[in-house]
Amino acid sequence: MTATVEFLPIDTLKAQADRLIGRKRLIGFAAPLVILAYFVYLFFAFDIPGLVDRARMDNAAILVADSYSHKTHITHDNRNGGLVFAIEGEAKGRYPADMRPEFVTPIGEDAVRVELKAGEFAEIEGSTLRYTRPDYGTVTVRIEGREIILDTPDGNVPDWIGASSTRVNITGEGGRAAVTRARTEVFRYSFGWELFWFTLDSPFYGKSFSELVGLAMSGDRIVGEKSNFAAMVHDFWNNPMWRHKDVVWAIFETILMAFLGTMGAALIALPLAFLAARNFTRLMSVRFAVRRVFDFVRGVDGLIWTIILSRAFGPGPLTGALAIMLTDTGSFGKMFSEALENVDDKQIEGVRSTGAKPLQRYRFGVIPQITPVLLSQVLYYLESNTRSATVIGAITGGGIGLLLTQAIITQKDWEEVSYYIMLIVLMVIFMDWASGVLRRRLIRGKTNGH
Amino acid sequence: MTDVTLGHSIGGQRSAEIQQAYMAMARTKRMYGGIMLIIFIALMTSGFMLADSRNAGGFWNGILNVFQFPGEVISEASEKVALIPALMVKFFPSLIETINIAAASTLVGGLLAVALSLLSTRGLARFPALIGVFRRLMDIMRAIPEIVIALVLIFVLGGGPVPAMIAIAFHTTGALGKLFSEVNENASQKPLEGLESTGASWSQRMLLGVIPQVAPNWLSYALLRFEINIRASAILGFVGSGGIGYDLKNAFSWGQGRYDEVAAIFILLFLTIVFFDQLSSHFRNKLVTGA
Amino acid sequence: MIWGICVLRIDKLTKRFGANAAVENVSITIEGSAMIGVIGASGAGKSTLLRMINRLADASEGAIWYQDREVTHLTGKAKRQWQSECAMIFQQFNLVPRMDVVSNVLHGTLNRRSTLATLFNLYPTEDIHRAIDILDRLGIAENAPKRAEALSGGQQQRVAIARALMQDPKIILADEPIASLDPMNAQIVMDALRRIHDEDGRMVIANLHTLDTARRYCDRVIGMRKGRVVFDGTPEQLTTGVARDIYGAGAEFSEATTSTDIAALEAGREALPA
Amino acid sequence: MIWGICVLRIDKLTKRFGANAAVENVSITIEGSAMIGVIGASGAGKSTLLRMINRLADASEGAIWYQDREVTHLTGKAKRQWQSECAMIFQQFNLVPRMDVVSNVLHGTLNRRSTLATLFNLYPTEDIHRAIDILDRLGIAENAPKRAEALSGGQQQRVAIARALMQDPKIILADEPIASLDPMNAQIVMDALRRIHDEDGRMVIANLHTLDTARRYCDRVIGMRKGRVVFDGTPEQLTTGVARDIYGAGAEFSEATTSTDIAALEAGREALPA
Amino acid sequence: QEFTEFRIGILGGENAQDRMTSNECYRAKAEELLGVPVKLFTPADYDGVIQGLLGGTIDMAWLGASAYAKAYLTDPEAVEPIMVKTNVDGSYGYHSIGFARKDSGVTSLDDMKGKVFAFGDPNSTSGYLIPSIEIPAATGATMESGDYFGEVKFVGGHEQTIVAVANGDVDAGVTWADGMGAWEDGYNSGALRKASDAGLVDMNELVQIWKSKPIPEGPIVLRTSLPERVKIDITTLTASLPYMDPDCAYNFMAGEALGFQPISHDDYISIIEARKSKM
Ligand SMILES: Nc1ncnc2c1ncn2[C@@H]1O[C@H](COP(=O)(O)OP(=O)(O)OP(=O)(O)O)[C@@H](O)[C@H]1O
Ligand SMILES: Nc1ncnc2c1ncn2[C@@H]1O[C@H](COP(=O)(O)OP(=O)(O)OP(=O)(O)O)[C@@H](O)[C@H]1O
Ligand SMILES: [Mg+2]
Ligand SMILES: [Mg+2]
Ligand SMILES: O=P([O-])([O-])[O-]
Repeated sequence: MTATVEFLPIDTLKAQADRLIGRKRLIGFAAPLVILAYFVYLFFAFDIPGLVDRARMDNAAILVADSYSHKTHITHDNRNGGLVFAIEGEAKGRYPADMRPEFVTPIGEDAVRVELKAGEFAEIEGSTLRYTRPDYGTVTVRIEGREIILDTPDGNVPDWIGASSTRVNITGEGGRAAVTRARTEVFRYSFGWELFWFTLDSPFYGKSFSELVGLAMSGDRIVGEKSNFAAMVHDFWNNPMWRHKDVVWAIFETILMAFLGTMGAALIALPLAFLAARNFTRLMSVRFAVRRVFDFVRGVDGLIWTIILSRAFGPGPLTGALAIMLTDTGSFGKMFSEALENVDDKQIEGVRSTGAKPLQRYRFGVIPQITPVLLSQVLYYLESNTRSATVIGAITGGGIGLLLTQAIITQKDWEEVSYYIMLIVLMVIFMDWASGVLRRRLIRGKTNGH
Repeated sequence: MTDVTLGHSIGGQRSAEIQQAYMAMARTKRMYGGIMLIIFIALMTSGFMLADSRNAGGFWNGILNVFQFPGEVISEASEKVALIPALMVKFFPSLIETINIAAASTLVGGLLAVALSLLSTRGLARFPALIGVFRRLMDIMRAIPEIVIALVLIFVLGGGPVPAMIAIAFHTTGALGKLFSEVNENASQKPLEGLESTGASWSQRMLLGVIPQVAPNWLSYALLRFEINIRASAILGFVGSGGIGYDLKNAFSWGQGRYDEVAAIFILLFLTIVFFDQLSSHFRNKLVTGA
Repeated sequence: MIWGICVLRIDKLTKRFGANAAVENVSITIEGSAMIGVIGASGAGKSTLLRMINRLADASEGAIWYQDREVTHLTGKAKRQWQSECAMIFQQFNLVPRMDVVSNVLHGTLNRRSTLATLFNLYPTEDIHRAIDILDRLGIAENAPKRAEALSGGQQQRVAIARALMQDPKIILADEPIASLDPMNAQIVMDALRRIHDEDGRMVIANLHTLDTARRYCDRVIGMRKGRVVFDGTPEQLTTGVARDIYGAGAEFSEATTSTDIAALEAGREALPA
Repeated sequence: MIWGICVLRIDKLTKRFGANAAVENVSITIEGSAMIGVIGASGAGKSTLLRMINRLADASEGAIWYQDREVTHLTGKAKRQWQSECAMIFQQFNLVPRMDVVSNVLHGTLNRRSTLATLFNLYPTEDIHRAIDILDRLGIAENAPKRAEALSGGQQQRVAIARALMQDPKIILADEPIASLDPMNAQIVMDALRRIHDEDGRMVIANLHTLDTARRYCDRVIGMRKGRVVFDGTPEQLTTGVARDIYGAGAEFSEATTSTDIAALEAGREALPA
Repeated sequence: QEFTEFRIGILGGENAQDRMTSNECYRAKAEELLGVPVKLFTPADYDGVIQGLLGGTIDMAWLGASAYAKAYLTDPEAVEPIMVKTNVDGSYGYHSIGFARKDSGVTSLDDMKGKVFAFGDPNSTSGYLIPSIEIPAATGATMESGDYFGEVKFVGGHEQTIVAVANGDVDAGVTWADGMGAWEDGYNSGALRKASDAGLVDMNELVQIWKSKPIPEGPIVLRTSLPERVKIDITTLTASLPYMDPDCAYNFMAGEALGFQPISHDDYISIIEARKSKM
């Protein structure tokens, strides 16, 4: 071998090496350049410059702020009179007549002062609103006849106030206020998910954790016949603001869709996969037909199947489960038939040589071989289908996906949105973990091919 | 191993013991097997019944009507079959947008996944103490369904392809990152050590020692993901992220009178998925067997 | 042994794969509980012959008779019945690696038991006991609950023999049963086969790669070359020259084809009690 | 050689893995361009010692000094700088198998190049030419464009040496460089190492499994046992008794521990020109 | 198919949970009256409800006129209209309102040339059907992207349209309102009023650029194949709801209204024709 060195002059070798490195250099430059060029194309195709203009960072701020805080509406009804305090302005978040938020202080008949943040405060007196910002002064909005009048210290309208003769909006740093002929309203943001545990009408509202534990322990009953603990659970479970019961049901429905869909698909795909495997079905035409069916049901996304199935089955988790089942029958069919094509013939032949019947041959020659592949695929899909079920639910099925998309579309309850997102993430992580545990247990632990 | 030579069987008594022990084991196993089977069947049937009762329509009534809707679509589409090619051309730009979303998100997600996977593989990590952090990060990225991110981003950025792209890329990062780090774990440490001994920096070691080893497997996973992302980007069109899914949803939604559009989009989408499926399985075979 | 009680008669048997004949015009008659060794170079057709007897492969021409049954034309139930009577042992053991040893042995009863029961792994207790007895006889009863894949090669082959015995077969076909084993395990396995033959009086036909094994364990040796029987006689008749013919080899024979060299064969023969 | 010009001083070096000390309290001073052989039974701590010198492993206690630099406490850039000065050759070559030979050799210059430059293969032409020259010197220049994995073991090890030379190191550490090679290739590789030592005047420290190699190629031999240095002297001082001590072996020594038996060692010593 | 369950489908407009809550009292009354379980379903869009009615999995829904037309055109036998909501003044109509951001400078359709225009749901009467017929008549050009408007797209529903316009994602869009009361309040009722009340938009920042002719209010429909008794019971219940339980009626009708009055298929023929023209 060393002999050839003498025949190939070293300069030739050097030139060769230069060319080699040069070629690699070219590829090294070309690949990132191609990617870069593609990104440049996308930059314009996706209209990124326009996007930057359109991006509403204030929306992002609202989203973030709302996800960890809540707002309380302090409303004066200008037509019928009367002051109302309600969390998120919702009827079910309304303070009973004898209760008021601690940042609201009565300053007279039909008049309150609302402490806002950043040193700002607002006063409502009848239909008149006075909004005070420490660095600016006090703005007064009052209703005169059919007109809404805005008075500012310097007579100009600053950019944080939107004013017309029929409506005035004030967006301060520590709160918001709006006046129309119908009502005068102040909005105050506070930290936390208010009413998450109990709504205002529950006797347990506003109690600290230790008080609640004490109540749960104590014998004297607050609510009728129920024990305190049962009453607490009941009030929490039926919380009309956060609707924990419905949310839990929705999560459960989502997992149910994933479970039924995945398992159903596996049960259907297994026998069909034999028809699609070269070594079990000699007939080319059958194989081809079955494979194309697999391709078809797999190629159409589960979501589209949901739409197609919604006519026959209507909205609900069953429709979602069937849609997942259809898609996954395709995926499983393809994967199982590939696993079947890779089985070791020796084992089958061993079983066959004893005079075993065909079904027994499959049971002992084939199934034990493909079980690990099968199980691990099925469990992997179970986890990933929890996510698909969320998406499918968003369109027709129901479940947590529907709650989430609706909450996002109405763009109102971002704290609920973040609650749902958290639950979804926890749900998927849980399914991921559970399927991992099962996979390890079933595949390594068991000695039998069940 | 003590191979008892033939003839030295352990004798009747031991044999009986073994029989006992085995029978006991077989019984437990049978019992466990039986219990698992019963649990599984119970879960399936009760799950089915529950889903059936919470659904608007029942399974047994519905199953008779499954072909009603597809039937309507197909009959209208076949009446207007002549229009379909033109419609396919009309929707082609949307298809390109969908494919672009998928390609861009696979690329971006893939590149991020490379970095995250290297940072979270034992033996390779730049900051071994942070492995757990990066892994959880990937778990969370994987766990959030695309649609969630897309919807939130649509709120901030407005509709269009970018929210979908970011949403899918985000999810892809988590999904591919996990797969990549599994691949990395099987990479041989030897070339790495060789490079380290020359005084190569971490990024050089990864670039020259790890990537050449794992690139084919990475690529194979990325191609698989690309396919999945095409579907995902079509789906995100349903919630207002543009692309072919948007057209499909509107046509589907309007219903009768536009089923020819449904058919055209369907054909386009299906052909695309089959095309990329074939293309990527071709490349994957080549990469894994060849190279 | 009474003549005509158990006769396996192979009659002008031929097996073609395309143009190539793997087994060609082979006729052999085996009576009683003989222990037969089949030798021949790789590709001589030994495996194909055994596989046709067990009906894992179909013959192209000719017939196999057992007693008054024509084996080659059996189908369905009758064919499976035949397979259960004529057990096969493979070079690679062909067990189900993920299942435990006893379950593997119990596969020998599949032909007799109802499909439904076996699908759920439900075997009668007496079968399980018998399986463990057989394992005990082969010295591997302790391994009964282990997975087959957890065993060494020699142990796995003995499980395969146990499965064969579980079939309670008239004939045991062994296709290079010791080719994957180290010398020590090989000896254990061949001893077991011989003992089964001697004690149970079952017919054993074993394909063997090494001449000295054939010579040492078999009553009769059949030599095959390119699909044809080129030798049929006692081990004593198997001279170096004959062996060279069978393997179609020249002087380089000893190293190339078998694991035992001719010198050892000669030496071994002399060592045998006459 | 001038005293003090290149001194590697290992001072009470200890490396513990949990409770177990792989290297314990080792002190060695090496001056000038010596060629040192380190011998010892498997697990004696040879590899760990070399890995600590190259800073692939961190010492638990003690220090390594090179000239006036304390090597054991270098980090980041300085550590990599040191690694580039002290090249390492591994038993399994540790090349990047899917890359071509020249690129593998060029990896010896990585310490001098930025990541970006390596990403785009921006090696200067003179480096490329020098790589070829080095390969040529080791007699494998014509393999330059091939993938490393396509080469034989001996060739791969020479590529590894070329990579080491490319670093232009002061010290070459070789961890059992010939343990994976057949005798012929082993000789080629050891010859190459010796030649590098002789011609370039680089310090070479080689872990060796076989006594006769150490004896034949090294100026000084260090024997390790259970992490401690138990012998340090010239090859001539390495008697059978000393070797038995190093390997902690009794009379069965010759077979068990090294590939060369003591008899051969004795024989070899006599054959050496005095 | 026996009658064991009564299923009500509810169209979008609020999030699924709120829809459930608003209609809970109606559900309970229906359950009491019919003696079978009554369930509420809240599919994500108009089509989900329509498909349910067509497939027989939903028995009752309050549809928009165009959605009813779709159900009718797909299967004339599927559903029959029974009632319609009447406004406080006794009329039963509303308007499709085109609107834009005030700061965009758009004040009429004329300013919209080459700009982005948004529809809501394809099955919405006010969010698509009527404007897609009346606007081309006003502009003299089709609604194809690039013909008069630079781009025309569907954003999914009334809420999304309002948000898209307010965010500036689109230059103008259409949604529904009763057309009574003040613009600054978002009119007396409609999607704009709801969004304004929820603090989603500041009506001062929006301007109206177009208003359709009156659109007939959508009908409450029942599946034709329901037992006659059920149809009568539900009709009676619905008609008497405002008298029996005004609070419940307020929730069910999503605001102030006079009540319900019977309506028949013939009242929707013009809408059906309109929809047919778009097919
Ligand atoms: N399934 C098959 N298809 C085609 N040819 C086959 C097949 N099985 C065997 N053959 C051919 O038939 C001939 C005999 O093969 P056989 O396996 O019987 O030989 P053998 O004597 O058992 O050899 P070995 O010692 O390698 O096992 C060989 O040429 C082989 O290539
Ligand atoms: N990473 C590690 N973790 C734990 N113990 C280790 C590690 N590396 C080496 N050891 C232990 O340190 C001791 C010395 O190992 P080392 O590899 O240095 O020995 P060696 O002399 O090179 O042996 P060999 O001839 O087998 O290469 C051994 O007992 C080994 O088990
Ligand atoms: Mg063979
Ligand atoms: Mg070592
Ligand atoms: O049909 P609409 O109620 O959306 O106008």
